[in-house]
Amino acid sequence: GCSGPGASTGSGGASGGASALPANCKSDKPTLAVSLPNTVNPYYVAMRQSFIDNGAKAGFTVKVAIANDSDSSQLAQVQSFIQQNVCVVALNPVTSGPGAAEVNLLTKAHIPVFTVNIDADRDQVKSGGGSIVEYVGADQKEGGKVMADAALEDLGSKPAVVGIAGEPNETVTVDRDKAFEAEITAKSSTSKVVASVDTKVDPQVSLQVVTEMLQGHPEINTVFADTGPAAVGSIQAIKQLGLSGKVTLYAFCAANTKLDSVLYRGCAAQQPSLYAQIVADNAAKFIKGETVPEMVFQPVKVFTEGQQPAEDELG
Amino acid sequence: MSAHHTDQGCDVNLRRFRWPDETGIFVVLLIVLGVFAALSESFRSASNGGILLLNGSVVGFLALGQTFVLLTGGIDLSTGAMIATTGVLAPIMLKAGIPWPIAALLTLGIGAGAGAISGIVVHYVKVPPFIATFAAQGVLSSIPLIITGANSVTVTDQGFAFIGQGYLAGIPVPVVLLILAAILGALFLRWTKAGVHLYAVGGNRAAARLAGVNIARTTILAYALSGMCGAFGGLIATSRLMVGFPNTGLGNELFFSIAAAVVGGVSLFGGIGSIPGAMIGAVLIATVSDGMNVTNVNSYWQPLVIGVIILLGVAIDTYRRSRRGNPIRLSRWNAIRSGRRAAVGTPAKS
Amino acid sequence: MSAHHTDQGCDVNLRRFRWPDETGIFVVLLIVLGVFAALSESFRSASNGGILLLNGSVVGFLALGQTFVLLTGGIDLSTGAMIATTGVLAPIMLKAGIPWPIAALLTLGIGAGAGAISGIVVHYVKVPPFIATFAAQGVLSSIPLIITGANSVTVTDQGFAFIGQGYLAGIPVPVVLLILAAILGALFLRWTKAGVHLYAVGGNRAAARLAGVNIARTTILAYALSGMCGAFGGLIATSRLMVGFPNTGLGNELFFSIAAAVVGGVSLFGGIGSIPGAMIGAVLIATVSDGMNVTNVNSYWQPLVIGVIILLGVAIDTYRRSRRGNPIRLSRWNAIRSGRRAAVGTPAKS
Amino acid sequence: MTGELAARALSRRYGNTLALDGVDATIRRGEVHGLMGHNGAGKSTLLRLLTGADRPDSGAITIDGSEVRLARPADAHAAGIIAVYQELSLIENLTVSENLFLAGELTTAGRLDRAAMNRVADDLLAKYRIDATATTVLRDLPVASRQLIEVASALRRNVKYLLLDEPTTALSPTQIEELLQQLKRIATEENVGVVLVDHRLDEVFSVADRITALTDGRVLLSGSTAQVTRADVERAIIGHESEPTARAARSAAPASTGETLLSVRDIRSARLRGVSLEASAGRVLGIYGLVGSGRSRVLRAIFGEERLSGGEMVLGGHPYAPASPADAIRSGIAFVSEERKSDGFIPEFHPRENVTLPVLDRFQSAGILRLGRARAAAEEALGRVRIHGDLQQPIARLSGGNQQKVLLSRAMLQSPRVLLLDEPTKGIDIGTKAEIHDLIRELAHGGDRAVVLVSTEEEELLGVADDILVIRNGRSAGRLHRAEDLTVAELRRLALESPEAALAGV
Ligand SMILES: Nc1ncnc2c1ncn2[C@@H]1O[C@H](COP(=O)(O)OP(=O)(O)OP(=O)(O)O)[C@@H](O)[C@H]1O
Ligand SMILES: Nc1ncnc2c1ncn2[C@@H]1O[C@H](COP(=O)(O)OP(=O)(O)OP(=O)(O)O)[C@@H](O)[C@H]1O
Ligand SMILES: [Mg+2]
Ligand SMILES: [Mg+2]
Repeated sequence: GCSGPGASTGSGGASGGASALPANCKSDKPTLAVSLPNTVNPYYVAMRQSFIDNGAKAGFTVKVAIANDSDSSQLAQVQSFIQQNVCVVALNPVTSGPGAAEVNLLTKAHIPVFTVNIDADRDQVKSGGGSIVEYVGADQKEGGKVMADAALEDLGSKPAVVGIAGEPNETVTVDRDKAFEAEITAKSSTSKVVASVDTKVDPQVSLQVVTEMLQGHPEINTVFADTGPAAVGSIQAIKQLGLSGKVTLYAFCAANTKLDSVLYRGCAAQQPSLYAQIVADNAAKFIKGETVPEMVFQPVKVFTEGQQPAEDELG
Repeated sequence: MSAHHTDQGCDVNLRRFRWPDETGIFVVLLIVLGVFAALSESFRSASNGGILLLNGSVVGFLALGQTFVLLTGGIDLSTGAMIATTGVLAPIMLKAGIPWPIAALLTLGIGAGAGAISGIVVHYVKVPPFIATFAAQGVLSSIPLIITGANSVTVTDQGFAFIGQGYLAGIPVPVVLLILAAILGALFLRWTKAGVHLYAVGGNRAAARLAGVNIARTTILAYALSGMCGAFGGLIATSRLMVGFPNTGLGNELFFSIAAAVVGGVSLFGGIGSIPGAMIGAVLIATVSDGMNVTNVNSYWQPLVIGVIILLGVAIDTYRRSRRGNPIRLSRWNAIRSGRRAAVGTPAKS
Repeated sequence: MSAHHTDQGCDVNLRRFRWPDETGIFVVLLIVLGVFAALSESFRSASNGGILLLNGSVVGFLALGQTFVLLTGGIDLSTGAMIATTGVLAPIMLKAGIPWPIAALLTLGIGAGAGAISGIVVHYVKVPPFIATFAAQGVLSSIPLIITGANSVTVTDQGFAFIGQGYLAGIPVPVVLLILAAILGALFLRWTKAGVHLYAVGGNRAAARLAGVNIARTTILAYALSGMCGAFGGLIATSRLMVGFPNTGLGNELFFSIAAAVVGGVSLFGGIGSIPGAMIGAVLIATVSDGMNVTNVNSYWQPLVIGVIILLGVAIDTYRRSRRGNPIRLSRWNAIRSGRRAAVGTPAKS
Repeated sequence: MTGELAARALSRRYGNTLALDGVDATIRRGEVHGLMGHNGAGKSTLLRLLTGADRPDSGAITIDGSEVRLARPADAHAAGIIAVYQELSLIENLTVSENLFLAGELTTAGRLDRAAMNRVADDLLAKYRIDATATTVLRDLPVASRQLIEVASALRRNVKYLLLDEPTTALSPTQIEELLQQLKRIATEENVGVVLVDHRLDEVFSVADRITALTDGRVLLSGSTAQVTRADVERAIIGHESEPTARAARSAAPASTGETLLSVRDIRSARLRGVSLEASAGRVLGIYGLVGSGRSRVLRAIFGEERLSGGEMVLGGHPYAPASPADAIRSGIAFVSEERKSDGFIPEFHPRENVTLPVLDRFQSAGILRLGRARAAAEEALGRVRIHGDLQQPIARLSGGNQQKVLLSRAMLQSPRVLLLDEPTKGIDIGTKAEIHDLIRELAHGGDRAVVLVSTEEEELLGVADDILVIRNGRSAGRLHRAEDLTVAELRRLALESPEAALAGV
């Protein structure tokens, strides 16, 4: 299931102190500046489009910068936002550590920041004197957990022998993997994770490394792919090794891919468009002086056999 | 003329049979294979052999193309981006209803054409190859993003799967294609004028020109071949997933392709190297990558392991050459850095 | 002496004043600056100038280090990974309570030491620089992941922020550091024996050796300097974010650093080039990157735009040189590929 | 059937240097045309223009009276004009046969006919008595063989005009004789127009039908050998008639019999099988041997460039075991190598920078170079040899002979205790050659220095050296000969004899 915009799991919240806002916020069409990690992943393509559409609806001039997965370009872009004296920034950090530095810079320049999808490292934000108006994103850990549950349910009494097709260098994906592993070992003492490979969030690389992982570990009966591109590669790897029926895939949802009853049996989707919409709406509220929640954890949307996630429902 | 001393037995032997230059790195490959096989039963399985080669086929094609360019003393940085471009162009053509074999040939043609443009820029505009192909890389990695809006393009024609997923006589089609291409390439280098001219241009451009070699044609040909090899990579990548992704091939592929060639003895300074060598280099890299995943090496350690294995491999190869007692060949690199410019040169003793 | 004809006015002028080699690419830089300034008001702002240089400072340092290595005819692929390693080592040292200036110096020392190891492998093990530094890259990109488990390391000592975020006389500290380092580097190349030896080794290794140049020391020095420059990059990157991230520097940095040097006229074949040239190249690349972001060029188009601008820039520079009627320099690449080996050889006029 | 290739008012400028200034020259088929001139006179430039390797600024090239445009060497090849350039233009990573047939490969049905090419190549190698096989990689061959292979490669082509730029410099006297005969034969029997650039008057006069002398890019003299005398040519090249020969000079300035500076005892390496020698202060020690006998290796061994497997050296009374040339230089040894292009100079460095490279230590204070002082010293050193050409340009742009002069002045600047010279006058014009001979002798006879000289030119060796050591097959007899006691014929006999016989004999 999916809850509507604005559902809040956090408490407190913040309200826009109109006096502290940048001058730009008082113009007719204040600028909402968005910085996204890349636009080669359909996930961010959907998010960008939603920011453009919903931002305009909410009365903003929307400016989107793409960091090409580089922390330093993202920092540069944030600095350029400060220069251009934008009203409010929506930041999807490339990585959360450096994201904190960007938040701190923006706070120093008195520009309110919303983080979306990937949060900035909170400890560093605190120690650096920054503040984040609101975080909007999926509950990553929940995503890993529900997929583990689905896997165990499908296996019945059999233990899950898991291989992870992962991205070990990002905190969000590591959270997913950890939650998956914790759930699966907690619920079934005989289940375990036996291997994990680095997919680099690239379908082609995923295909290669997952085939190799399955070669090395013929005992694997469950693959957990922690991103959409990894899911795409994993599906092909399982199919092409002729392991369809023996190995089942649970994943964060791949684009344009239908689930089935044999191989790709469950996926958890985030809703990038929805997160962008929430941020745009709440940013508009915030600059009008209204209170917005500090944390918005959207539950992941779960898909099973026969379903196909929509264009903007991705891993 | 220079004295031959038959009393120096080893010299006579040396003359009678000389191991080909590729022997050293081939032995290294065997050792690496042996170590992984000892470590993991699954690695020893026949099917893993197929998968290893299959997974290495794209880098293998890039290394093949790169070899032609490196032999002329150039470098092709656009070869990974070529995968991205051709990898989405092919499914777009298929969508337009072009039968897959024709679409595949057209894609290869486009690859060769785009490569030829790099060659033309290198030769006529006289821009260093690094810059010309750096620009080509930029263009070729933008094109698929622009065309597709960063969306993937699904292949609609199931026949196309043959290229990446088919088998011929039990061998995966990409591997068959690569082997064929490598054999053709090696024959081309050895048995055609153009092949010898590639070596000549890389060995000494000025001298080749004075001898009447058509430098323009040779240079353009090398880049066109590399482009075509890149297009093979794009076809295989897309066919394996049956989806074209606009950012495929922009990862380690380029690096690995150059490294494969260099490991196999191809000189970055041109004129030295062979296709069998480059292919052994590519298989070595594929083996290490495959072996690390099969034996579950932690991904954090993987760059280190691959770096160290390749370094050791090349070092062993270098040492073996130095033992052959041919001072000028002491080290290929020395030969290149000094011997090359340095005509007769100094014994590499520094 | 050979006949001089003063009636040929332009030649007399030529002799009186020769534009330095870097002029061409500098003019290209001015044009690019002009175009972006015309396109965007924000680009023109003074503070943008600071930011542009600030953002370019890491690549600038890498290009500086790369220049030393390229001059010897080598290449340093490990320079991006050096950022990753030193970028997490520094905050770890700070965590251990080492005062930041000392931690910074230690980090630079580690960078130089790690670079020196590459140099030692290149020289003594005689492995091609591409392979030696490829291995170094693997090791240096694994180390920070292994140490940190892919987590970032927060800087606890606020004083450390000075390196990346401080200002001196209104100029960002990284820019000041880079300018100082570049000036020192340029002086080093011109006014010290070791500097002259770097060029000599890259120009003709065998001849340099016979002229008494210590090849080992020179080679190792070049890689150590490059390592130290990489460590500067790591310090700056970490200090700007106040967090060391084990993946920093593994993106485009390496490529851009080589491209910057080559754009600025440094030859990949060694012996030719200058630090001012490499720095102009780095600023050009920083300008294009910054300009594209400030003027909001669609990210899909960015690789294409940067590639094309750099290609045009180098092509214009090449053309300008060719007009000087200086046959050996007709094309830098030609000069390198032929003129170099072929000494007086033939004027490259093919 | 005759024909002619002609230059009409050709001019070519390189930067500040006018290399050719309205040159007219006519090459007739069936004749050998000797082209002479001082270093930097423009000989090589003229050849390059005639073969499309470079293009003139003005003037025309005609074949049988009609103008042709030679945009690239391939155009010239098509017109039957083939050249052998001064700087070897073979490709080191290719085999002998690949080089011989480059751009003119034999094919059958599009496929290279390697067997046929190897056959032809082996025949050619046998014909020119080159110790190599068709499949030898060029890199492994000595310079002399390469030189011959290049000539052979030119002759193999369908040639009407054959232009050779100093083809004899690296060759032994017998090889030179054979080559010259070949050229004469080709000209007359195959109706080829041969241009021979050569600094040695004897060689030119022995074969040429016609001689042209260039000075500063202009034709100063041109005519048939019947009309032109040696004195005319000498005057054209050096501005006056040749000075007394080196041999005469030596007898005028007798050498001292100084103490032994360097003594080499039974050194061995991969290709040296026991060489001993003693170089004494105040004397020039010549080393003679056949090509490939190991002369260059002896010099390189002394200079720390050859890994020794046995033997020992003593320098100035102390054991001497250089680990590198840097060591040797520090010990006061200087070396001029025989292949200037490969390991002589740094091509992008200006002559000045090349000259000071080995002695930069001298111009350092507090770790910083005193470039002004270095420059002054370099200019002084370069001033001792007259250099034609632009010193403000990289050395690669000087003519071959002038490059050699730069390297000689570099060795002089080192003011070494022991000076090792390997073919020091390679490619140097007759005027300068005499000066260099004087210089070498002055240097040695000045007192506390020793010179070791390797030269393929017997006259030079006999003229300049005081003592001569003969090396054969990497071995020396250990016995010195007084140069004044020897003749060219005796030298050759010694070189051919076994060392043992030489010991017993003479
Ligand atoms: N590529 C070049 N760039 C600049 N100057 C050049 C170039 N080639 C030749 N020159 C100059 O042209 C002049 C004529 O040189 P050339 O090589 O024709 O002389 P040469 O008569 O062959 O001399 P040598 O006997 O020493 O070989 C010299 O002053 C030389 O420095
Ligand atoms: N195969 C080879 N290996 C190493 N060095 C070589 C080789 N061939 C030639 N050289 C180098 O070229 C130089 C001349 O070659 P060559 O073998 O003729 O030397 P050499 O025996 O000293 O002959 P010469 O007596 O004619 O000088 C040598 O000093 C050596 O440095
Ligand atoms: Mg000449
Ligand atoms: Mg010799």
